[in-house]
Amino acid sequence: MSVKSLRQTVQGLLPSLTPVRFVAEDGTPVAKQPADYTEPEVEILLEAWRRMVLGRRFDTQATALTKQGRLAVYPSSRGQEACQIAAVLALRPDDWLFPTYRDSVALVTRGIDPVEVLTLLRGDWHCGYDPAATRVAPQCTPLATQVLHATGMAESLRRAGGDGVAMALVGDGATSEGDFHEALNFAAVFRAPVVFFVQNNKYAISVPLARQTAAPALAYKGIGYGVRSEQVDGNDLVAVLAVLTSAVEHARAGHGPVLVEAHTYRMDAHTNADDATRYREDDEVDQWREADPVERLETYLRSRGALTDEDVAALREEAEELAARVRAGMNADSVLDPLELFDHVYAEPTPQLREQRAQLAAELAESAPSQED
Amino acid sequence: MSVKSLRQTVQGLLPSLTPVRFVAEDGTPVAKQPADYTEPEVEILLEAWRRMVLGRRFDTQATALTKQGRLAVYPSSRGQEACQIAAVLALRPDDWLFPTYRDSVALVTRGIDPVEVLTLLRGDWHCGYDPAATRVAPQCTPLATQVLHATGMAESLRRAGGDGVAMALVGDGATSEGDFHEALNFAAVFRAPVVFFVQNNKYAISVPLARQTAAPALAYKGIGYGVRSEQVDGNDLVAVLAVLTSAVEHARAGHGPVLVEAHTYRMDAHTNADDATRYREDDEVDQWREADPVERLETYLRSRGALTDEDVAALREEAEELAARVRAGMNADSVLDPLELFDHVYAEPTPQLREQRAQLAAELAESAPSQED
Amino acid sequence: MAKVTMAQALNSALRDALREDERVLVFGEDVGPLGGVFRITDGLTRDFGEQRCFDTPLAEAGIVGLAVGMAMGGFRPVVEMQFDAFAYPAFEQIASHVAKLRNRTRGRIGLPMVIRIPYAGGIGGVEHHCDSSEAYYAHTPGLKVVTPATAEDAYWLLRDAVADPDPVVFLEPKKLYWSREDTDLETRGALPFGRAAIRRAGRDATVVAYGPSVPVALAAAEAAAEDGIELEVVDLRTLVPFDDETVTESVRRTGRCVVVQEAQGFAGVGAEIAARVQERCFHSLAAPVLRVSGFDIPYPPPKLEHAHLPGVDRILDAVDRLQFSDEPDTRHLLKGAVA
Amino acid sequence: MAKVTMAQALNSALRDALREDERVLVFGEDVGPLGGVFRITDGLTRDFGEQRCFDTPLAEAGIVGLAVGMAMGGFRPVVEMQFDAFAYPAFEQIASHVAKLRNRTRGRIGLPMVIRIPYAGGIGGVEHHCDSSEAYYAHTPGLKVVTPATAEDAYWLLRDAVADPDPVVFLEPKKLYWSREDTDLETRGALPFGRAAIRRAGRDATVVAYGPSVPVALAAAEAAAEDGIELEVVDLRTLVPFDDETVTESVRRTGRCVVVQEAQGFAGVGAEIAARVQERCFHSLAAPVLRVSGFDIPYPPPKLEHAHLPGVDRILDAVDRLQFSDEPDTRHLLKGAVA
Ligand SMILES: Cc1ncc(C[n+]2csc(CCOP(=O)(O)OP(=O)(O)O)c2C)c(N)n1
Ligand SMILES: Cc1ncc(C[n+]2csc(CCOP(=O)(O)OP(=O)(O)O)c2C)c(N)n1
Ligand SMILES: [Mg+2]
Ligand SMILES: [Mg+2]
Repeated sequence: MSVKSLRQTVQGLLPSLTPVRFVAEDGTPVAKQPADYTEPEVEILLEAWRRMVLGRRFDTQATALTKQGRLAVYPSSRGQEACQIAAVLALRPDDWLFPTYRDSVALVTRGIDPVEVLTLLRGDWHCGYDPAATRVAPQCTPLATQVLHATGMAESLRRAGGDGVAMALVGDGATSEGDFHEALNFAAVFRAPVVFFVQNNKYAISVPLARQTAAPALAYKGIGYGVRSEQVDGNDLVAVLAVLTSAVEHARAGHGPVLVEAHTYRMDAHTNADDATRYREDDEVDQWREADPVERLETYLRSRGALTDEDVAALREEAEELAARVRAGMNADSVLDPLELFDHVYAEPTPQLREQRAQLAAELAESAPSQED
Repeated sequence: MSVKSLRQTVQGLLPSLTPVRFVAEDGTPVAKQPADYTEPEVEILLEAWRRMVLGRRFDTQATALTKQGRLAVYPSSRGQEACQIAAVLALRPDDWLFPTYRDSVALVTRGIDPVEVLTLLRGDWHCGYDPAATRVAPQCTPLATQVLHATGMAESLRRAGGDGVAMALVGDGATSEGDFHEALNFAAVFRAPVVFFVQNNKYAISVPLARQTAAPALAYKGIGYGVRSEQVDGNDLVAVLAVLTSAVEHARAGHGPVLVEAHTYRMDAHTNADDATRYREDDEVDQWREADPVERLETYLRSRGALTDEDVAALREEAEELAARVRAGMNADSVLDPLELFDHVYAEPTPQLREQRAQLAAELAESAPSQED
Repeated sequence: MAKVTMAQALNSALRDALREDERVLVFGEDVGPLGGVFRITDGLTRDFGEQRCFDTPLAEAGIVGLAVGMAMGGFRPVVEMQFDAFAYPAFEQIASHVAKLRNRTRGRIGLPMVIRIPYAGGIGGVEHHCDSSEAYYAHTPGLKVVTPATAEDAYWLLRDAVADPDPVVFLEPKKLYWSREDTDLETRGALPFGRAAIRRAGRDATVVAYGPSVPVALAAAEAAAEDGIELEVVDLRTLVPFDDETVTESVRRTGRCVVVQEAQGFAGVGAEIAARVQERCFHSLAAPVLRVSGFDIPYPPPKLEHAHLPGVDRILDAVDRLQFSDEPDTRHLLKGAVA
Repeated sequence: MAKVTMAQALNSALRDALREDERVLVFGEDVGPLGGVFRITDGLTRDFGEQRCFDTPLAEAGIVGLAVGMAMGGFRPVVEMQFDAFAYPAFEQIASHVAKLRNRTRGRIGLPMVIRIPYAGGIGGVEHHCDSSEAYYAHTPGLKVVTPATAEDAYWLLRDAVADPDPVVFLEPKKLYWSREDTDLETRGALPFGRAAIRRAGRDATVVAYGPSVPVALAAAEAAAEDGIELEVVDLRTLVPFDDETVTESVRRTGRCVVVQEAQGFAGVGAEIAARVQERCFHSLAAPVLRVSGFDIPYPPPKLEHAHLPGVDRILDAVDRLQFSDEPDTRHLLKGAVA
């Protein structure tokens, strides 16, 4: 390769020097619109805004339910709605999504029943929805492991001959895990149609980004695999959606994987069980409040005349209905059969599991209050 | 950070577009000498040449010993002598080296007794030399795991307050392992004084580089960690030594880790047990023969008038002596006590190990031919 | 004497170790300013500085691999894996290096390091947060494996682990972190590292337990005593090295044995204990050594963990079966098995 | 009937699986043009194309994680880990995903995939090339664990493993790769997946073995027969599921049992077998169930592996001890232990 084309290859793999942004924090368009990306249609932005408002309401409701003990734990994505919603809107229903524990809002946006979404965090069972039907993998807790699964799925989609794409959601902290590295490398070598979407919310539980990496930005990891990469203002829905849409198209067209890093912020603690005051200043949180993605998009849409007070009020009502549905679902007691524990270890239980099932059945029968009592 | 300084940061982390080279394949200096590196003094180059010749003789001798069954296995580094020798010459004796199975020539160059070097591959014990005394970690087989150990050692050296450096040797294939990624990241975040030296010999056993990575070069991985990086012609001793010396100085001065990729070639099969004709063409090997690092340096030194026919003849004799010493050492039967197996599992054997030791002792006593027989 | 929790005892042990030996370092995910998700390292960064207790990037193989290098470099790292299942990424580093470096170097380089792992269940954790992973480590020669059941043991076993010349996997039963006990951490109990404790004396049968199962075994003994059956409860404290002497002596005396573990049963540490006990006490045994354990299933969701975890009733059921021949039980089970 | 090696039988099984089911894929390190370092995949890329059998980058978690995604995507991956210890980097993927996905998704997504691992010793391999890692997998619910001891079993068990709706860890005893046997791979033997084989009938004691230990057990039985002791040799074939019925029936009949494994003994699969056998056959046992295994040490260097591996003599020693009370032996051992 000539030095010139080498230089071009390198430039083509590096992200833009500063995060791609369409709309400034105050809701006004940035002076210089990003040349490489197309602003989505206003209808799509309106739909995105709706989903963001609903998503946030779902999220605050879920957090509230932890206080009432109806959820075992909830990792909030408040502040990350632009990422949560754009990820889903950038995909087709027949694409696959590989989410983490923090991505419940994305799942609701994907159309999964909120009660099924919360099955895991409520403690009823592990994954509550049907991954095959929804084309959404179970929310993944072992960090970065799902990035490989997404790559494998993408490779399956490629081999199936269609134009399906897989998207892996992953946190800033999780990019430090070996599996992240292996996934990017496999995807690049196989040219698998997968988008790696890093929601860099600046913390991994208590560990700030500066302790996680010394890279100029996480998006700079792409070039080390030959993976096209980009960084984007993660609180600017317009930008995130534009960049992800382009990334998905790139993958869909058979040009291989893309790495996208969104700079965003986790407004709440890691989960309801976490105490964020131990490791970060209120000032910092306040500052990010100014960058709120929902308000920003609302202001922008209003400035474009696409949104009225009535729209906002109507959606607020819809959001309250969603919240009420979630509450009702979570307040209903779940009926669980302990003997189901033996049903899904293998397609058919082993002789040993049948023995153990019988043992548990006997234990349960013994401990159950007898009819006469 | 301003866009300008961001751009500078990025440029400072990227390797040069083409591998650094001082001496062309035909032994003549390249037209444009690399600006960022200093050519080592001719005395050092002479010493390097000596070590390369001795190293190659050791290597061919070891391969020959496998044919006679005196070694269980031997992974040759023939063709990689510029890397093997430069790595050692770039370090001080109080720096630490973390080698792989392929780096026996580096170990011999470091001054370790060849018989001790070959203990592992002969099957006598695992590591045959004293890592603490030689400041050379045991040759490492689980790929890329040693890169983390080197990082930990570097961090120890940093904390000790001295200016010691650790160098990890690692292959092109092993860069795909998660541990490689984690090590670079840890080193960058801790600014540990470690040099990651990738000997890209184009194959991981049978798997060619193109199946291992889609990156423009492995050195491009550095920027994703904020690690300074460079690529170098791995068959040009002058260049490898210049680049590694600079990398070691950078780390020693407290500026953090450096990643160096050397483009070289494994002339022999993966080990004596491997059949390289199954996965590569003779043509390719022949082509690399033209790039032989030993001949190249010899031609260069002769052209500078630093080397005479007598020097070459004298060294050849020395090399034959070394080979004879290796043969003698390997032909001497080793005396091994099976009961030693229990001695190094813990500092003190557990009660269980004492029992098992007694059991083995009894077994050995029973199976030994009795005095009367 | 003061009420202390196991979490506090562990924190004190780390503090005292940091204070007494400057080679000791504490690191891992969130162990710094946050003090760890279980607060075991609470205040250590504040009191000893970032140099002694610090956060790392999020990578478990990285943490353990770094610790290997630092132990080679003269430090005594005490690292935390945040939860049991999140130690798995470090498995290669643990099995191929931590466990083997002394042996690989023919005794020349030992690795004095501790891998602390909050483990096991009973806290309502969602998937991957409640694995009982002790068997993986206990089966790996070169590791010592410890699991305390009391605050006092937590303190002293951790002190011993940090001082040990060999790597120790230190398994902390999560559900006992907050259980309080009256103890005085200043004076060391009688038992050295490697010895089991007889937590309750009894003549009718020996219950061998460790870590999270010890309080359950004691509760079962309490209940059995009401029925006139006196169970002896042995708390192993260290799984490796294993205290054959205490266990064997007890079972030979009682003639019966039940082994309790929270982990899935198949090829667990309980299997080892049962196998050893019958090897060593066969002619003293009036009944087979029985095992009480979790089922051979992935750890259940929070609302079903009660059905999985061995509780008092499951132990008492086993004790009941100690009195009879194995024939009826086994036939019954086998019928189920081939149905 | 023709002489085939286990390596050839495995190669045939992969070929036939690739031919019969287009969802089957073979991938891993060096399995393509090279045919694997043991040549088990020899010729597959040539005959089935790069799409069906291909090399991956060098990363075991990557290989297994990719396989998980591809199994979710409808394929049936058969992946190779190059050596036992080089599967450890994939341990998290195996333990937290491969073993659990069906359970995590409440049965909605199964993972029909096979992880082939050349394992165990006896080939003079340098460190990290001879681990017996079966217990790690057998202890992990959700995995099936298979290890053949004959070429015929290698063929059929691998065919069954590939067809299985659940993930199978398929452990190939390296030292048996080149042992030849007269067999006709076309006609299936009588035994289904999950059943143990009685390789030799005998009345005096049952020797339970698997994988690399089966030929050793048979050789011991041969030797014992010369002394008039008839050993029954059971080859487990699959460790999970475990064939309690065959083992229990045999031991109840013979009244004595020796368990053989190459792995270090502590908390190994042999412990599980011993524990189960005494649980189920206690009143039929005339002697404790004894274990014969490797020592609790890292796998030795090539020139010392003979001292570590359980051979005929070590098995016969155990058989000898079956005839007596445990007292003298145990005392002797304990004295050593506390000396
Ligand atoms: C392998 C592994 N190690 C540790 C954990 C514990 N843990 C859960 S979330 C978390 C932080 C993740 O941070 P990041 O990737 O930035 O995602 P975020 O939570 O900020 O969305 C940690 C350490 C885990 N789930 N998996
Ligand atoms: C974790 C791990 N996986 C697999 C192997 C088996 N193996 C030994 S060397 C090798 C190829 C390594 O290639 P590379 O890193 O390029 O180094 P080279 O041998 O070419 O010097 C492989 C796959 C191993 N040693 N460790
Ligand atoms: Mg984060
Ligand atoms: Mg290579």
